[in-house]
Amino acid sequence: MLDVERVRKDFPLLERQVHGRRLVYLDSAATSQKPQSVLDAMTRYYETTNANVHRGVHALAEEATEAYESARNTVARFVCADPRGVVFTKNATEAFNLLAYSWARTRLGEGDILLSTQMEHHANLVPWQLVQPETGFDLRYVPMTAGGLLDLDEFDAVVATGRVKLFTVTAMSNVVGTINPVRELAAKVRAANRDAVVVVDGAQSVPHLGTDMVDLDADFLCFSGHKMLGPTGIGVLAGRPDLLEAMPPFLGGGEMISNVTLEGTTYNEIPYKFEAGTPPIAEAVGLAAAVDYLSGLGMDAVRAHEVELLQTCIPALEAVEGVTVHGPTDPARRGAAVSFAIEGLHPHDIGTIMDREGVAVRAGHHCAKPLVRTLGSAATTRASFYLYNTTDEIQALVDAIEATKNFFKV
Amino acid sequence: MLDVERVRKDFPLLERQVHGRRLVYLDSAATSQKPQSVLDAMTRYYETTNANVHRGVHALAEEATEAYESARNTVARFVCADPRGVVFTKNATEAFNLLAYSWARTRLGEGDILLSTQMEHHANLVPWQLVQPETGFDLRYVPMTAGGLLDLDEFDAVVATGRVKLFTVTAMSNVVGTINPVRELAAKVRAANRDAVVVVDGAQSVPHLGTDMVDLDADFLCFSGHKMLGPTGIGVLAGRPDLLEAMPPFLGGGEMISNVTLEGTTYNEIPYKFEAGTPPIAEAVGLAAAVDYLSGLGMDAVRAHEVELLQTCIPALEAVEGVTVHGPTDPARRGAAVSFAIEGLHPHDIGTIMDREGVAVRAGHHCAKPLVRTLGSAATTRASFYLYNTTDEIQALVDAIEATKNFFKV
Amino acid sequence: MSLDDLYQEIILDHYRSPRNRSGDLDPHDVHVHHSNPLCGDELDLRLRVQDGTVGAVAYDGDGCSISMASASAMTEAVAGRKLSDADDLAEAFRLMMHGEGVKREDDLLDGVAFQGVAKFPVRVKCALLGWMALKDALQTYSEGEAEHRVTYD
Amino acid sequence: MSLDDLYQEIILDHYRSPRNRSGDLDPHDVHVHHSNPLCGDELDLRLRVQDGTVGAVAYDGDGCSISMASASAMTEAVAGRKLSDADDLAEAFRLMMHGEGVKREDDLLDGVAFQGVAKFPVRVKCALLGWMALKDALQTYSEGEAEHRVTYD
Ligand SMILES: Cc1ncc(COP(=O)(O)O)c(C=O)c1O
Ligand SMILES: Cc1ncc(COP(=O)(O)O)c(C=O)c1O
Repeated sequence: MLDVERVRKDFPLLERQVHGRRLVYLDSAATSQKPQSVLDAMTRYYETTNANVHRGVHALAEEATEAYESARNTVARFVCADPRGVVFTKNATEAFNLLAYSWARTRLGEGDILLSTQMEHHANLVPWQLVQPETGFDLRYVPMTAGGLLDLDEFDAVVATGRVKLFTVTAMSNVVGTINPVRELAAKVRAANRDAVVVVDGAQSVPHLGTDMVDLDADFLCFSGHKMLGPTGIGVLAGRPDLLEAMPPFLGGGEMISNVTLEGTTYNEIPYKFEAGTPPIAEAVGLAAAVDYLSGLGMDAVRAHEVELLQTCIPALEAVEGVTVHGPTDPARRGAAVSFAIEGLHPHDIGTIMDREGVAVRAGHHCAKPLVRTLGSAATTRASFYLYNTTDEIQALVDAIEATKNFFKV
Repeated sequence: MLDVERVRKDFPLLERQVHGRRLVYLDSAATSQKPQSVLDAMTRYYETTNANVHRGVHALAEEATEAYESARNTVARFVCADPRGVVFTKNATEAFNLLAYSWARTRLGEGDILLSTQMEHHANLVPWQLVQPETGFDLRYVPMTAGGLLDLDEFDAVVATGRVKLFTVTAMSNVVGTINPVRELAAKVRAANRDAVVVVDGAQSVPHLGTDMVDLDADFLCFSGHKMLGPTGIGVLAGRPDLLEAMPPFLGGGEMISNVTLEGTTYNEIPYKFEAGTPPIAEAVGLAAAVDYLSGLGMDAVRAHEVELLQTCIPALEAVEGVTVHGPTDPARRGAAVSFAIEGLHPHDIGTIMDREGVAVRAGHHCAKPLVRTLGSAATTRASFYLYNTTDEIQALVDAIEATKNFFKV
Repeated sequence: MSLDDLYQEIILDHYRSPRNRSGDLDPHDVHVHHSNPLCGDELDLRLRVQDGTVGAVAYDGDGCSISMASASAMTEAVAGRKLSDADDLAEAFRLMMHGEGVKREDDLLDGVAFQGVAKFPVRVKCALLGWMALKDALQTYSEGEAEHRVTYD
Repeated sequence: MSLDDLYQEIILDHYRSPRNRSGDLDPHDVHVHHSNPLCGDELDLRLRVQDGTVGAVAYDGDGCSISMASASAMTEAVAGRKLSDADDLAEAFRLMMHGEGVKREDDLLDGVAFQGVAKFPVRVKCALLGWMALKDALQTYSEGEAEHRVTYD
């Protein structure tokens, strides 16, 4: 079991006060806090090793390259990917755009279906919409039920056409917490079309749930460093090397080339072909330290801790009059991003009052407007938990909800 | 005048030993070292403020947004840009790709000329090459003379066609140091075609030379944080707001949208339209601290220090038998990236031996193969200086060259 | 700044007992729909023009207390005013929200209570929603149109 | 690791006094051009086949001392060998450069001196250039071709 009090000591920011109260940080689905070891790893990198990677013959450049490539190996192991298929991007969003521009734009045409879902983050919607007009593929979405689950009948119906060439789905919703049955969905998609490619949005699942590309049967997995205890400025596209090799480059520049003449250019091997320009070196070092921290605790322990929090949190919220929790209520079927509504109150007002109580929650559409609209509103209030949150903090959340209701006299 | 011994104390890495010797870091054109204040600003951000920006109603989210937007203002002021036109990217390379995909791909066609130069870094060559086949514009290059200057006759000849719609040029070469007369070139391009757009590669000039977009008469300016005392993982596209407003988005995802439905999406205002996904928040804070550090010293003092170094360095190198310095020899016409050749020795061997002497130089094509080929070789050795380098280090460089010659008995 | 700066009693009162809130206004000369997708605020504003003045005005919508209360207070402040005067008042409100001083304090009526919102930058847009819809409705009417939709970033 | 591991006297000797270095080989059966753009190394290798053996071999190029010396040592080690045996020797050299032990030490002749390069990861590619060109030349010949160009990342 995870010793949450010990864990908390590793996170300097959690000592902060907000409006004269101890901070209760319930916004980890937006971005996580960072343990000291991650900050130290980056500072140490800058203080002792900093140099540009690759091509350098001097000692610092060699050490920096070694640190960067070893970070790649660490991240690859964490999600069971081939290191040659691990491309460092600036965030999860860039990873989806890389796939949209380099895969979808060149592989899809009229008659092909790109199947996404109504549960997706904008990062897994807008890139496909951007390239769709150029290629004319059919962009379809699996609807979400009011209960926050994918509508599997609709999914089956679209898959049965045999025209789904790319299926993309989040492993865990950032709004309603739903854990999707990715492996089964992937199997169905492949059964209907052997050449279909399966993309998984791991932005929420990689931080919170042991996520194994092989287990999920994913061809591509996209996630962000900053949501998994790592720094901003880095994301990951993990993919099957053979698919990446066959894809044209996306961004052009240094590092990604093999030879440049004024007439034309040949490209480097993967993953370098997709890493144009100076990469996020210190950020990769920080992300590797974050992975080491998570691995040290064990992803099973992290998940068990969150399930325990959910077992307390969901009944506690539902016990408050006027509160409705969105999405699955069974902790086994969901992650720790918990959206809820309070009758008669708008999320913006809730967020503001809670902030005064020291409780940081998020109010809005959480970059998933189609999903939120399905819930029948334009915004939700979301409390999202991580390994450093405690059961006491659930009580603080409930108290803050009561305080909000009192304030507005509802 | 810059007090270089005081400056050095601010850079923890400079105390490092390499192979038992004090490090002489002469690779700042690849990436610069970082002052303590930049590292502290980022650590402080993570320890006290870290949250995702925009949309948040809680205190941390507001403070993080404020820190991020105030970094944008700081950077904008540094290069005289309108903050609304300052887009944070992952590096300079992404800034060029944004222009290639969003401007060149949608604005240029058959008959139009995109004029670059043979002096450019791959970041200012490959992106244009990548989008050229889709659009069919004419990609031309201003040749470079053996002396490391742009061939202005050729430039005039191409410009005289009136067909140059985009002209892109580096303000300062990363290989031969040449400072290009950007303002005059821009004037000629505009005189021949009022609607032409001028792009400036500021990756080397912004760190080393006061760089003012208005003064240069640039429509767009691209540069990287890591070469100007800032962190990896951040770059800047500074551009004219009216041009950016008229451009279609490049990367799609969160933050850059105004409204998303499953049928389509409307986009946010600039600069947010071009910042998809969670931005490099801590990196922006670090970059602003770097700008503050540089502004504190004054860019005039930084430049004066480098001119002083060049006044010693170039004659000292030329005095060594067998050594040829590439590019302009007049310090007033060049920056502090100094490429040279040693007769009979290959840059790779030079770099390796120098490293053993504690002197970190770069050997290779410096991501500028067309330029290096013009110098008549496939690689050069480059010593590049910055504000923390001393005249003693020039002596160390010369000694290391002698040691290399002795080693190989040439 | 304290929560009471933001949620003054007058504001909560407009939120709980909205004035001129209605899903229709019969007849009306212009109807605008404004939304603030970031917060999920949606607002419909309908205006009847009589002899160059705001003859009647009604709003409806879905949004936070600040946005709905501000729209409610706005309808009281502009009713009966000359169109150009109403527009000028909206500008006074906008400047106040951007911390640039309070002009026409008496004319703003309960609108003055929103002064404290200026200290909460993320809520400024909420308070402005109704007033910006008004400005847009006046502009739309002046161009001879009857309908307009606006989405803020 | 010391510089002497990298630049053994034998290596410097091959660099200063190259063996079988020539811009042509008349006649030859196969010619390959390999380059290592990162370092700027360029290598031409020409091979004449006689009775299934390496009848003659010549290299030329532009590159660092390690790449040129290694190519020089390679030509001596493979001259006269059966083609399949030369290929096997190249494989032994490749494994040695990746730190996987030294096989066929006697057959590698001066090639053994490059063992120390394995400790300098950025220089391994330099030492391999000539041997990889040889492997490619053998492969190209076996496919009935006479020319091939390869560029490494
Ligand atoms: C002149 C020039 N332009 C562009 C770049 C690309 O910068 P980055 O690798 O940070 O994208 C560099 C850096 O090497 C450079 O020197
Ligand atoms: C499910 C999901 N996908 C994608 C993203 C995008 O991540 P980023 O903003 O780091 O690119 C997020 C983060 O908000 C997310 O929650």
